[in-house]
Amino acid sequence: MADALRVEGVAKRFGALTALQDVNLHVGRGEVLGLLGDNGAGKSTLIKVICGFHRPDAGRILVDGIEVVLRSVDHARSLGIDTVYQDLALVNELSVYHNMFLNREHRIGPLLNNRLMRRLAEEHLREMGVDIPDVTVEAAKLSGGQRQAIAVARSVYSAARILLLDEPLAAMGAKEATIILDLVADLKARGDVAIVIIAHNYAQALQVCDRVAILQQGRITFDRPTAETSVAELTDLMVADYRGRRRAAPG
Amino acid sequence: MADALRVEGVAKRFGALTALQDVNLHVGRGEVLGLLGDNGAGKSTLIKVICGFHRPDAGRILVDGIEVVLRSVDHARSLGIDTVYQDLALVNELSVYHNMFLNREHRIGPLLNNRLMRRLAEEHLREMGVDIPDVTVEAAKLSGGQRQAIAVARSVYSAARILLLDEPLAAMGAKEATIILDLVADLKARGDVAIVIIAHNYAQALQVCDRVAILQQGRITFDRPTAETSVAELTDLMVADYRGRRRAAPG
Amino acid sequence: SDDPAVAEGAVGNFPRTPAWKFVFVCHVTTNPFFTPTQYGAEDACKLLGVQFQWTGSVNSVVAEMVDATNTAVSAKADGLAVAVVDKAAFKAPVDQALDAGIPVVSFNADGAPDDPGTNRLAYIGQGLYESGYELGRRALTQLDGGEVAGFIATPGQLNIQPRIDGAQAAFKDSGKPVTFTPIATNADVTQGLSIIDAYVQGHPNLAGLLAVDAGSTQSVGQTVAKYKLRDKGLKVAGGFDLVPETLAAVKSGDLDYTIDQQPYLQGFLPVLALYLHKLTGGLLFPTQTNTGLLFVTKDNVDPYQGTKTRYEGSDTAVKLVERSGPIAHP
Amino acid sequence: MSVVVDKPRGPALARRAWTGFIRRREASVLVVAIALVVYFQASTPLFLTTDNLRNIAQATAPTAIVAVGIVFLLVSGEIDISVGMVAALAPYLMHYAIDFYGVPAVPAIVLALLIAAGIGLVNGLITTRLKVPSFVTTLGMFYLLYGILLTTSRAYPVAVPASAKGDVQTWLGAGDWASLSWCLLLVVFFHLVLTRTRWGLHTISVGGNILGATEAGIRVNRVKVGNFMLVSTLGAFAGLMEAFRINSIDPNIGGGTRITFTAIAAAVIGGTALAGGSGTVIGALLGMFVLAVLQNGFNLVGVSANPFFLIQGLAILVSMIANQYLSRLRRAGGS
Amino acid sequence: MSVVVDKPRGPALARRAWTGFIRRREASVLVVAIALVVYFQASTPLFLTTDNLRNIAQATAPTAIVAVGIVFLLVSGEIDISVGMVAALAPYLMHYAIDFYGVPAVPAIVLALLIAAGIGLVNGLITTRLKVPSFVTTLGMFYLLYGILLTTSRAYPVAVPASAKGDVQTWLGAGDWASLSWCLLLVVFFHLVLTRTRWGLHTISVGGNILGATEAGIRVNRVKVGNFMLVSTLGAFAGLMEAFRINSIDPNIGGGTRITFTAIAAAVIGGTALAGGSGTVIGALLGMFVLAVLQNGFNLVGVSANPFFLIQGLAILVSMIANQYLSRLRRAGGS
Ligand SMILES: Nc1ncnc2c1ncn2[C@@H]1O[C@H](COP(=O)(O)OP(=O)(O)OP(=O)(O)O)[C@@H](O)[C@H]1O
Ligand SMILES: Nc1ncnc2c1ncn2[C@@H]1O[C@H](COP(=O)(O)OP(=O)(O)OP(=O)(O)O)[C@@H](O)[C@H]1O
Ligand SMILES: [Mg+2]
Ligand SMILES: [Mg+2]
Repeated sequence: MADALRVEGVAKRFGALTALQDVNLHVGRGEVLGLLGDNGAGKSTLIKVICGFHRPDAGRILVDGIEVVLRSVDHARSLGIDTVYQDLALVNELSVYHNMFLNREHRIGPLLNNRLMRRLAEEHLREMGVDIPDVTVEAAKLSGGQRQAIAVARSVYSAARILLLDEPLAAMGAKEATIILDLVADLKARGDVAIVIIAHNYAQALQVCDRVAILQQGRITFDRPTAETSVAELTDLMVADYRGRRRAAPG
Repeated sequence: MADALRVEGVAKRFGALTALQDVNLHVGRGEVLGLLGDNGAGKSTLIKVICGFHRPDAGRILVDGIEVVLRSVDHARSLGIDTVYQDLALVNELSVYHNMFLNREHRIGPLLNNRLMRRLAEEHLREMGVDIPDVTVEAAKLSGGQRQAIAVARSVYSAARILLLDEPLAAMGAKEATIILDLVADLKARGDVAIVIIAHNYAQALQVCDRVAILQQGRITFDRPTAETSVAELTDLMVADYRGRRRAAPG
Repeated sequence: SDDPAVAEGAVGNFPRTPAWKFVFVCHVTTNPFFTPTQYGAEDACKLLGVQFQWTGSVNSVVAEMVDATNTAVSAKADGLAVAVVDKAAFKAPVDQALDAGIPVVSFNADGAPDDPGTNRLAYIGQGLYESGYELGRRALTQLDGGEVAGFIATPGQLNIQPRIDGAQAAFKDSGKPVTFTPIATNADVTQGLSIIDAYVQGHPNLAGLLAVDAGSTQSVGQTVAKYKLRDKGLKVAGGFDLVPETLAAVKSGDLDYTIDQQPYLQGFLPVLALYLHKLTGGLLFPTQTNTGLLFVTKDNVDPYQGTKTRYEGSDTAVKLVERSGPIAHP
Repeated sequence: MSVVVDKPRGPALARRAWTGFIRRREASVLVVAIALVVYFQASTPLFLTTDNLRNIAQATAPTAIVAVGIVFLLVSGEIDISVGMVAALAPYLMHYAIDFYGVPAVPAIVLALLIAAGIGLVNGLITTRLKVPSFVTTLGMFYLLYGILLTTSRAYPVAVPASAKGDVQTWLGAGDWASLSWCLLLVVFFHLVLTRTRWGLHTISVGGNILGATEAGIRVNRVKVGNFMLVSTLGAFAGLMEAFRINSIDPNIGGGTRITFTAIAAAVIGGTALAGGSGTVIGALLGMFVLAVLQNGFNLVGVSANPFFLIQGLAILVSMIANQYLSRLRRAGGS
Repeated sequence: MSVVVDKPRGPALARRAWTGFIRRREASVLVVAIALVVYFQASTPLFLTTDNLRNIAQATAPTAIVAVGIVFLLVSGEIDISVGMVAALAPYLMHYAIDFYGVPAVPAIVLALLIAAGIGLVNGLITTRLKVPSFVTTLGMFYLLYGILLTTSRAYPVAVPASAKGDVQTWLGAGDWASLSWCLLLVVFFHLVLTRTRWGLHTISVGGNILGATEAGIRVNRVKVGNFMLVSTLGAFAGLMEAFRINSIDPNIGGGTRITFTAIAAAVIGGTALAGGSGTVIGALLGMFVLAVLQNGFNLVGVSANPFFLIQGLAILVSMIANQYLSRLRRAGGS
């Protein structure tokens, strides 16, 4: 069976800056791929290419073995691709529950089913161990972790078949992070979802990933099953790169 | 000698919601206090009270033993209090180097000394191991970690005597996080700066903190020297609270 | 309006001339009042084989008019007709035009009542202030005292402010116990109607309702009809211009009169004057021309209402307007 | 974190109704509006007569209808300054269709509305596809439509076509309470659209965080274009209603930018942010009501032209300062 | 991440100058402006005569000066629609001071500017302290000033006071190139203020991210109030210059909201965002130049009023679409 998601030779430039170059990647159904890399390595850019936000300058994307040209995020979503963005994509002016179901609203006829969404939002937050007493409050008033929880819930509780999580744990407390990782593990266990997760906390990443890839300066430099690597090796790899550059650079 | 910063009986309400209640805290010069807590516990609110952004509803703040009523962030800064906010406080429309020196601009006469700021920005970023090739680029175009690096550099390289860091490592890569922790350690070694740091990664926190306090539901529930606690104990504490609430709650 | 008709040959009994271009600088270029004025200019131009341009300001911004005048001088226009709504502001531009050999007449407005201000060769039109004065004088034939309201769309705007000042002066000069109150309506006719409506309700003892612009005049007529003010002691109602609703109100007796300033002539005659000046090498000097003022009342409204005509602005078609019977005279 | 929500004490129902009211964003403008009504009624007993209320209704309704569209457009982060010209053009379009092309009245009206929607479409496409800022797009469109209006109408008013007289005219504006009825109908409908449908939610999202909305897969351009079309269509409808009410098709309907400007003011007074992301339709209606009452009230009292503006300016400042004060009270009291 | 910056090939200096130019945000408007000049000069050889250039300069300068202030205010996230009324009031204030109170000319002018600054201060304080949206504040102020102007002046033009004639009048507007010189001086000065001083940086910050700016310790209210004062003062200065130029103190200088509106349009065309956070002073000058050239050029060619608007509307749309197209090219080419 073809991989759920396959990325071949993708490149992306921003003006004079090359953010991605010849990136190849694949994730199968029921598989979790960890994507690691320095700040500015191009991880988020890669995610945004896969989710239809950016158009790649070169390369192709295959979903279930079929090449797709993603015209928009909406188009990608219709193919089952869903994303937690690093910037969370929340609308400050909307309530917590409207944010959680943004562009995936429950409706009765033409009207929003606010009651249902409110109930579900409360349920989801409770499951994630995040305490937001009033889901009708505007997102602007939330704490950093509460905001991230909404963004994560939006995607994790969607029916996505390809889930892209860009640093979903960055602002989460230790407890909340553990719960979210458990949720990811649950999804993985279901066996029909392909997941890409970006994390800077290697311990957390290795805990849930099947494979780990490292993006450096816009290229994939490492791609191995979790079993064949360790936190120590990964840390070393990153630091080695750093030391090497430090030596080479004149400054 | 009086503590550099002392918070006594501080309370803060947002409408019907009580974010902080009778919070007491102190940090000495050359000391690093780790502030931990669940999402929404009130950590950022406390920071914003200390830095003059929010007015407390009750309680007092003492700097070097003298009570101060902070009228504005500007006022707090004039007392040597500087902050890295969780939301970073960057202006997307400004260049990297203007952001890094926002409200602390270098000038020649009435004109900005852009050349100097550019050079210093490049130096600071290099020291932090963060790669932003062009510091004249707008902040809007940066990656999440690059943005955080600017916000951290803005405060860490200031002459602050009381430094408040609200999750300064959340978006940083493993390498960059290590470097920043080293920078904090350097500041601490200088002996004249009092530092409060919020972190969800307990290992990182313990690595640099002298003392650890836990904020739960708006109250300080734990305040102990680092030597008398451990990652395991802290993790347990948080999870115990979680389990306890889970049992009590009807849902 | 700017017909590219070029004088291919001579017209009438005139020699062949270049396709002279005359520029009208108006203070409210898009105001319906000046629609027949533009027809008048157009017709004169067709007649004489010349061209005209209609420009100026939409909202009587003097600086814009001065800019337009200067631009016309730069463009080497062959003649200028300027609505001199500000006696001081146009002095220099007019002098410049004259220095450049461009004849200038004023139309529709000519400085202040006591002082034309500019050195234009002649004035062709009927003063705004004077017409306002007439508006008041006519009202005084129907009342001897009481409250009179005068509605003005945009106070301070120079196309109508002098009219209301003139009306006010007429009441003052009469010495009769009339209290005249100017009331601002709105450039938006629909708002004007609501404003007049409110004012009338708040002032049940009004003896007279006057208006100095087309929109306010039509709204006065409608308000009089709506509240049947004729039965409630209103002695006089009148205003300016000949838009359809206003004529209907005159016909039904809701308005006693409306003033026709014969705007067609204010376009036709300046072209003629400028043409003759050019044609004769300056021998025929434009002469001061009062284009007159006509009260349209219930007695003479029919032809205005019944005929759609270019000469009043209500039609574009070029056609003969028939009339018969004696011409009314005192 | 600890949550101490105030529990309702005393008679629960009244109290809950009160909190429900006080929590609504429109509450403060409503209080200001009521205060003004009380003030003017105290000044002159004529204020609350049927005649005068009808007058206020007629002054409020058309601009409020435009304001409904403006709210959507402002909330979505754009602006349209051409809508006043659409209001002026629409009655002429109807007139041309009826009198020059023999179209019956109702189809002619529908045609005018459709053309207006088309104008909105063009505004929207130029703004979203070609990235011209909407202020500039609609400024250009304003002049373009003005030129079309002037050249085709020769800037002269015409009578309402005979076939549109009678029922059509009465129902669409000339009837005493026709414009108010339409206005209330549209306000209620679009209040629901803004607060209770996907379209409204997406409009808010697009204006609040366009990047985030795009990331969430919302078709931001489609939302914006739709709102441009909405405001143009409502503008045309308001213009038609006004022509029917004043019984004349006049190039000065809308007063150029007057209606747009007033509609924006009404929207902003009602709580819509010029920068986008938040707004309320009912607030805009109340805002327009406040402006109309100020105009009407001082006219009723009989303030003359020159001091009128002085008093109106002061009244606007005072009542808006009161409005902000009230809404700060509300926020402090509410959640 | 990998950085592949294009290296300049060929003659380095010319190339660097080109890239330097192309990177400027004002480049695209400048290209549009030049294209218009070329077009009109091709249409009529009179376009580039000294006389006509002076006309264009005089039509551009006062509004461009207002636009400078508007840029600052828009960038800081606020708007002022009363500035046109300040422009109309300022010459009267001078006139009152000279003719009624015997103040000499220069102090009278300074006094008028100070009062204007005071008006800006009031606008700013009401907006920042009392939290009334600036659109509403300045709408109220607009009417208030209009009322003051009408009641004190009786809505009638007056002559420039004798003591202000002569040198003062020549230097402050009546001289052929006086207004342009002032305009260029102010544009250069305020360009530096916006791009090279703390004030400019803080203005951008306040408009771009007011929460962030507050967190960074910027006194956001002070910045906003300052910019309100700036725009009012510049408005008064523009009004005085216009009065001197047309040699008459006229209640309609500024045309009510016209000058404000045009200044906003110029600013937006020049690249200022209505929503705040970014803008350029030089762009606003170029934007105003484009608008003035369109007005002047079609006038010179001899287009009459009614079709004028049609053509002007089309020209604005076409040139602004070209402008956006060019600036997208620029961005794709630049960094
Ligand atoms: N819209 C854009 N325009 C210009 N440059 C961009 C844009 N988006 C990203 N970049 C640049 O591309 C590079 C890759 O950014 P990206 O956000 O993919 O990094 P990342 O790996 O996600 O980093 P982080 O861990 O800090 O989130 C960075 O140098 C960034 O500055
Ligand atoms: N401006 C505000 N208005 C209303 N409520 C607020 C506001 N700011 C914070 N809160 C609420 O106060 C509580 C504490 O928020 P705070 O940001 O201090 O949490 P935190 O401990 O920093 O959490 P996190 O780890 O998620 O950043 C939260 O419930 C939050 O929703
Ligand atoms: Mg990233
Ligand atoms: Mg926080």
